[in-house]
Amino acid sequence: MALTLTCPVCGKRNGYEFRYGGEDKGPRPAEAGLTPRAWCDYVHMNKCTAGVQKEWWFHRDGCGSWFTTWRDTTNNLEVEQPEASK
Amino acid sequence: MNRLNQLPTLRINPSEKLSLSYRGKSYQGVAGDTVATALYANGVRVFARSLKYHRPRGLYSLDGECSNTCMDVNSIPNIRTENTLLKDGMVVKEQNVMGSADRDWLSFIDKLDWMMPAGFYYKTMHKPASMWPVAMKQIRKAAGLGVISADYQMKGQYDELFLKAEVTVIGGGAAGMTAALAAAESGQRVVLLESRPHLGGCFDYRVSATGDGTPLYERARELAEKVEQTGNIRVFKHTSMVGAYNNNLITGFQVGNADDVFTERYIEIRSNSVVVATGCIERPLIFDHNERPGVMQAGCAHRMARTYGLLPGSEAVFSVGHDLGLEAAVDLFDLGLKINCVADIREDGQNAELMLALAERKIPVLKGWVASKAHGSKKVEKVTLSTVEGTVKRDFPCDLLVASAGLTPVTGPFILAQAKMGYDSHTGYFLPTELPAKMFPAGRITGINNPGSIEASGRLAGLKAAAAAGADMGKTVADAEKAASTLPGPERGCKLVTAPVKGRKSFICFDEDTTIKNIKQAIDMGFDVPELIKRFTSAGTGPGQGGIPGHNLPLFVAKYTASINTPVPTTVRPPLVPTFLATYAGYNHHMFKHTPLNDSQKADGGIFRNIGVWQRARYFSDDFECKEEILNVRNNVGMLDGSTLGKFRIHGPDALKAFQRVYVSDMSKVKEGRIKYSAMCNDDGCVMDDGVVVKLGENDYYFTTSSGRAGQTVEWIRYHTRFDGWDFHLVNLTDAMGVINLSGPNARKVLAKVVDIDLSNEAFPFSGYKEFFIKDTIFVRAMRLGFVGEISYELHVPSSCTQAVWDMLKEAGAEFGIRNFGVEAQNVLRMEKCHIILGQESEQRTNLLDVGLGFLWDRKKADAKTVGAVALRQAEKDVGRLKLVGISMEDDTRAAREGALIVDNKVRGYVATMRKSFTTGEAVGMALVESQLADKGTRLEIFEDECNGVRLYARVVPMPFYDPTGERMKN
Amino acid sequence: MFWKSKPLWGDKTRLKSSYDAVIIGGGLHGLATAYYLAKEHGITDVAIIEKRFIGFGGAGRNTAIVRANQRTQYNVPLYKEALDLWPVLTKELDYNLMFNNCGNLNLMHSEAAMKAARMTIATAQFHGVESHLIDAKEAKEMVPALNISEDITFPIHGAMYHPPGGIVRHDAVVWGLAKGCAKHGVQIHQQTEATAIHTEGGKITGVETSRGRIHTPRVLVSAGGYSAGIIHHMLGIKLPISVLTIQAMVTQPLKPILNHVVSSGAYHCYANQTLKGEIATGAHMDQWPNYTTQNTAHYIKHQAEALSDWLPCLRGVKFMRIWGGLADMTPDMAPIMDGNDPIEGFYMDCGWGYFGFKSCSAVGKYMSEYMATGNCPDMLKPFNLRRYENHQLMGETAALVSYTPDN
Amino acid sequence: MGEIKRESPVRFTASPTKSEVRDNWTVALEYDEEGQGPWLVDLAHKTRWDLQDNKVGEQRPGDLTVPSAPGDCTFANNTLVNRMNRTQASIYHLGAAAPAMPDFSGYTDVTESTVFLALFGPNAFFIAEKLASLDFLDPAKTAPFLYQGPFCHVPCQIVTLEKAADGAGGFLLTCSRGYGDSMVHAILEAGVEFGLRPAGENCFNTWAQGLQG
Repeated sequence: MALTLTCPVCGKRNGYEFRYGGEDKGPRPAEAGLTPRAWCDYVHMNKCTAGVQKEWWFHRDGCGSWFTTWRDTTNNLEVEQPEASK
Repeated sequence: MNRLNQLPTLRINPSEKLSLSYRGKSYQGVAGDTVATALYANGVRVFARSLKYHRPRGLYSLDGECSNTCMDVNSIPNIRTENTLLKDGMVVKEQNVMGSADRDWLSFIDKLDWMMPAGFYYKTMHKPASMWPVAMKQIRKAAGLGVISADYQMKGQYDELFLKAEVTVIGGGAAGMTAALAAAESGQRVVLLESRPHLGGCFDYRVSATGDGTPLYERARELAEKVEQTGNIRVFKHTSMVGAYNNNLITGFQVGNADDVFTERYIEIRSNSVVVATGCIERPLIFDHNERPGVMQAGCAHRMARTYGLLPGSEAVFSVGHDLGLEAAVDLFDLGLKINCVADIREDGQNAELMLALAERKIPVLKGWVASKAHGSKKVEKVTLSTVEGTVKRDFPCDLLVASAGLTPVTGPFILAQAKMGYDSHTGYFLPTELPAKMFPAGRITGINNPGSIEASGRLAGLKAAAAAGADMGKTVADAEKAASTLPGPERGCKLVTAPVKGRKSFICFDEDTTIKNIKQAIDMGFDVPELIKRFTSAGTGPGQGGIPGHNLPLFVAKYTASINTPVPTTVRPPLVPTFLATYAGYNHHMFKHTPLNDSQKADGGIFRNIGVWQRARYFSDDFECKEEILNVRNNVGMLDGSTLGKFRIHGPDALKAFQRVYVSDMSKVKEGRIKYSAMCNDDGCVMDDGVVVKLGENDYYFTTSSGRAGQTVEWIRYHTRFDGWDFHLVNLTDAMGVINLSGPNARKVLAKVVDIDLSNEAFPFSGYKEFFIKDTIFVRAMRLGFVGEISYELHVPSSCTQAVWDMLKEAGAEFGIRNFGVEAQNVLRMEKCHIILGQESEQRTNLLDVGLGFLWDRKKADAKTVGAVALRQAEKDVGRLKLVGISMEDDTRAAREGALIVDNKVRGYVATMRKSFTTGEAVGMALVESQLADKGTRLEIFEDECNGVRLYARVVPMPFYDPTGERMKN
Repeated sequence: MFWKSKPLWGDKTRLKSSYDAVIIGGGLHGLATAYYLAKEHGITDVAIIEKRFIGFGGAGRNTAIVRANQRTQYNVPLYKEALDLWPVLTKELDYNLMFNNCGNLNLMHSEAAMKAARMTIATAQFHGVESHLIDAKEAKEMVPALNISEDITFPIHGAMYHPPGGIVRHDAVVWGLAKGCAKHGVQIHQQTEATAIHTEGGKITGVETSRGRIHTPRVLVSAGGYSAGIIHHMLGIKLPISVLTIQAMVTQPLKPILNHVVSSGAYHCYANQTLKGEIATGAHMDQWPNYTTQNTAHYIKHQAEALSDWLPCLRGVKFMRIWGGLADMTPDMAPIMDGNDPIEGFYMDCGWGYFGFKSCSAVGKYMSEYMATGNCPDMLKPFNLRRYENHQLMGETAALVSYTPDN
Repeated sequence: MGEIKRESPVRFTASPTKSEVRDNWTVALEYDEEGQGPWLVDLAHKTRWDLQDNKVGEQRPGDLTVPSAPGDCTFANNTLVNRMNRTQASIYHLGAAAPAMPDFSGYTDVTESTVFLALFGPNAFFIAEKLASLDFLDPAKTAPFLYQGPFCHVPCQIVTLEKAADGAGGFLLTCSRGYGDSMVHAILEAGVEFGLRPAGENCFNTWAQGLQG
């Protein structure tokens, strides 16, 4: 595969310039009342989607931005944001 | 052997003689020869012996689809001599023989094939169990083809190239060239790759004519000239395409000419669209002894004569299934080859002109006939032809059997690009059922063979590719489409799978000696998918990969299983052409960082280590225990190059908020003129980093990180604040400032000679921070720290001036005996103070509290959602966690080795760091132990590697081991 | 011909409407568990549901390396047992698994790595597993092709030498276990896809497949890299797993040159010579989750660069084939084996990363016991799923975890 | 302050035939046999600033505007302003002396942070394509423009100042200072076949002046 990612600042680039930052799980939960299970769910657990997922990337060798993108994990291609998630 | 020296199609220069040595004898070839054609010209017919049965193997295809002509060239094994250009002075040896290729003592194995049905290894040799290791040794010796010596050093220059283009065209035949020319009309950048040393493809050696009467070879040369003269086409000849990946990334490698600076070079091309014009190879004809020397494919025989001037035999029989075979027969006859018979598998559908030409030459043609057996032990002497049903047979004498079942499109680029492949019943090819994005086929790969059609399809593909790459092509695409549609389309392919044979000696894969019979056995055992059969029989896994069996295997499986299914193609994997590691490695640049003090540290005898991205001085003498370095810091004064330390500025209205998120301490308490030590945890509460923070102004800080974390600091802070939209900015100053650590009881005296600020303990106390200039020029950030446990100044100075400051300090310290100390000495010094190094005394199972840094954690800032705080709170009361403790050996003369285990009947922890301390005389260190064993005074049992059951003992002791009150570093 | 070719793992059978146990995934772990369920626990009414063909996934794509020199006390005994089982299984299955007990050398490239190796070696020795620290010269004597000079990216300081390890022919294990399964009555259903797992009142009731519904009280998901996705998709249980592609490649076949498995963490690279003579090498993983099993241009080049450094004679050898497989990585580089929580009758065996092959025999033994008795054997207890929320990561890797599997 | 010598992270084996001391730097003005290009010039002594602010577009470094789109550059009066992202720009002072840094907290002097090289002349981009897969000759781009990306595996800022389809033109490159030795070695090695040579500041000035009209 050759992963190509579209950095919002630098445009389309070789995927190896980037670092993967995990499935998008939303903002950090508040600390108050956070159970170990809920904490673990946020920190460690993944959906492992076989298909399109929203995920974080960091342009390590480039502009240093964190951004999200939609990618199909079955072919490693970036895709448009799916209608269902809009 | 006399060459046909006057042919206009030649790609050799008969007047430029080159020599090569083979089996101790010197032979002559000419410029343009491949190693194999030169040997062939000198009468060599058996080039190698096969892997398993040691059958003699000869020249078969000229394009390297099998290992038949793999030889050792200049001590490099497995060189495909049939498409490796001859260079003067080459030394060639045959492989996998005992004796010689001609007389191989191991050829008797060929008779033992009945003992070796498919998968026989799995069913035998393990009974009794003691037999297997013995058998395995023999198998290993017998397996493998070439030899590489353990001390072999590859010669030559290996280069690399990363190209960008709008359109890449793979294949420099007529279709590829017209595609490149068409795409180039748009003005876009076009890259054209051709695996042979010259452009021309299947036109290059053919004298038959195009529609306007131009011989094909002339047409090819015309096109080549146009291509070479087009400024926006970059042509790479002798360049094999080896990989195709998502987003049209294409990889390949080029073999250098005599005047190139590189021996080979790796090429990576990123382009918007790709034209695949790779043409066809021939589908091997399967019959008994179908790989005897003297059996060769039609294109091979034809090119031997036309390209290399070598008539490949004297008396020939043809058994072919396509018109190119008939064309070759006609042309080779005209060049002087006697042809006893041409058997055409097809009952009908032959090109009428070619049939007429054969008749004119009185060459007997048998339609619906096929070769069923080649006779002769080392060379073909006779061939049995039969009807395709096997009902009638006739023998013909010959020393050349041109055998070819049909054509096989070279679809590797499509398969690698993840195209779904399907069986096309008209052509009999496996073709993409859906094309990968912006990838276009051109030429014979689509099943066409008419020269006009080939060019038209090339032009169409080139225009489409340019349009897909963003060029406005107007209606040229539509016009080209129309033009192509009026020309002859894909031709019906020959469907014969095998000659009418049982298949015991009919080889479907030459490299692995896999026969038709083996395939039947595998299917009978339940391996009914081509991919599984490959694994079980090894077919297609040899040096030629799928080149020989790739097309035939699925056809045969479908036929044998009488499958409801149509044939299922096998996969192809990169590299499409075996590629040297040296070539893939290319430059292999080693990129390391040097500190501003690198040269002087080297000059001072520093022994360097690669630590992360940096090269650092670890020792300054052969004494790797660093006694002198350590004692000099304890008793006098030393200097360490700490430039690798991470250094950052953070500023902006929300800088403090960001700090509160990532640091465990309450960073609002950082005061100007003082340094604050703190740590960053991950969400599990593990310490990821520690360092100091200095406040420069409101929401403006300078902070340090450990050397190993500097590269990730910006990423880390931005990651953990990515949802917050905070306004803060980070500047990485790691490389901007050199760091000199001046430590030891005399440090203050030394520094006083160089700077003119008040260094008294009152004016510049421990944990103090000062900014000043040296000689009004060099700006210094100075911190009083105590990592090594003595009076210590950490001077951050602009990188360009670091050496100057270092030299001043060195000069100033000369009277005290100042000397360097390295990373290892620092490691011991700080261990005596129990200052931890992350990763050394901490690991995945330990959190901030476990390693004794809990005092840094401020619990009262829940709103900050500090990274790690939740985990720390939740795990705080858990028992059984690993805790960091100080330990002292009962026997001070015997420090436990680092990594030794703390045990009872189970593993309870391990020794993280330990030294016999030169300072205290004790054997002390730090260990991670389960919390039940962490109380002071607990006796620990230590299990060392290689201890043979002898345990060592230590006790948990208070930390630190040296100067517990910290007077020395605070004075 | 001295034997007749007949189907190795039985004739094709119809899928029944009910089984005592259903195993999703016809890889090594599924086959081994089914084999032991039938052989040791008398549960023979077992169906293995395989979407493609047996050994399609990691079972047919792995390194083939076996060893028992892991870092923690939880792992070493498990892998030791697995290692001891190869000769036993060869005999039991009457199928040559081709265990090449050539020993493993794990190269160390820094003082810090040498220390880390000592801890691993002490752990091995404490558990009766042979493993030794050797210096660079000794390593060079064992592997003459090794470059122990200083002028490479990661100069070699020494190695962890582990004599009991080696290589096992991975395909043979698949086919041998399939043969053993069939012998004991287990049904292997290839080209059959599990599409749903049914539960009722917190208990497993059945599995929906592309060939119909199956009633069963027990389901094991042992689908290698596909497990985590299946478990989330079918049962809504999230796991601390990232599915990455790991690649391997072979060179053209050579006469014997490497007599050990040699690996290097710093270079992300191992190399060993197969019985056919190819140098098999690999190890790199791209850090983004995907199910493609595609290989990359980046990696084959990286591998050539790495080997050019530490096995420089291979520069004169050609790469012939590269492929990829899936590795389901957990944050602590240790697997998850759990059952009956939160669904009774549901078992999972996943998160093996790139250790699934070397462990399969022992795991089959213990997972089958778990499934047969409903009680977790002591050997498997540390591998429960709850360890992550209990802040008890296993520490099979020393590295610190951040937001990606390898930090 | 004669005795304080500032050191560049870049060392060429050739010695300059003409040099001058400027702000404690020894600036090489000319080398022997600089040839017909391509050339590699060490610009470590040229002042660079980092500018970050939420409203970075409102700043006027060296009296120039900060371009609005990331990747765009303004080049005039020997000053180059490169827009990096929404909040950040880099400023290179290519003249003999730099102005004082404005009294605004968004600026940081990063002269000491980086290696600063100019590679220009005939075939400059044929050297670049041996070291990086960035598309310097992208027909859609007009010089000057900024790339932030890897060059010889090292993250760099690269400003293309001039380009032509035949590979001629040139660019400025900055990367972490520590990579100086490795980077120069890699570039010179890649440039051998094109006759790449170290050159002095004069050679650079001639080129840079020509670009500013």
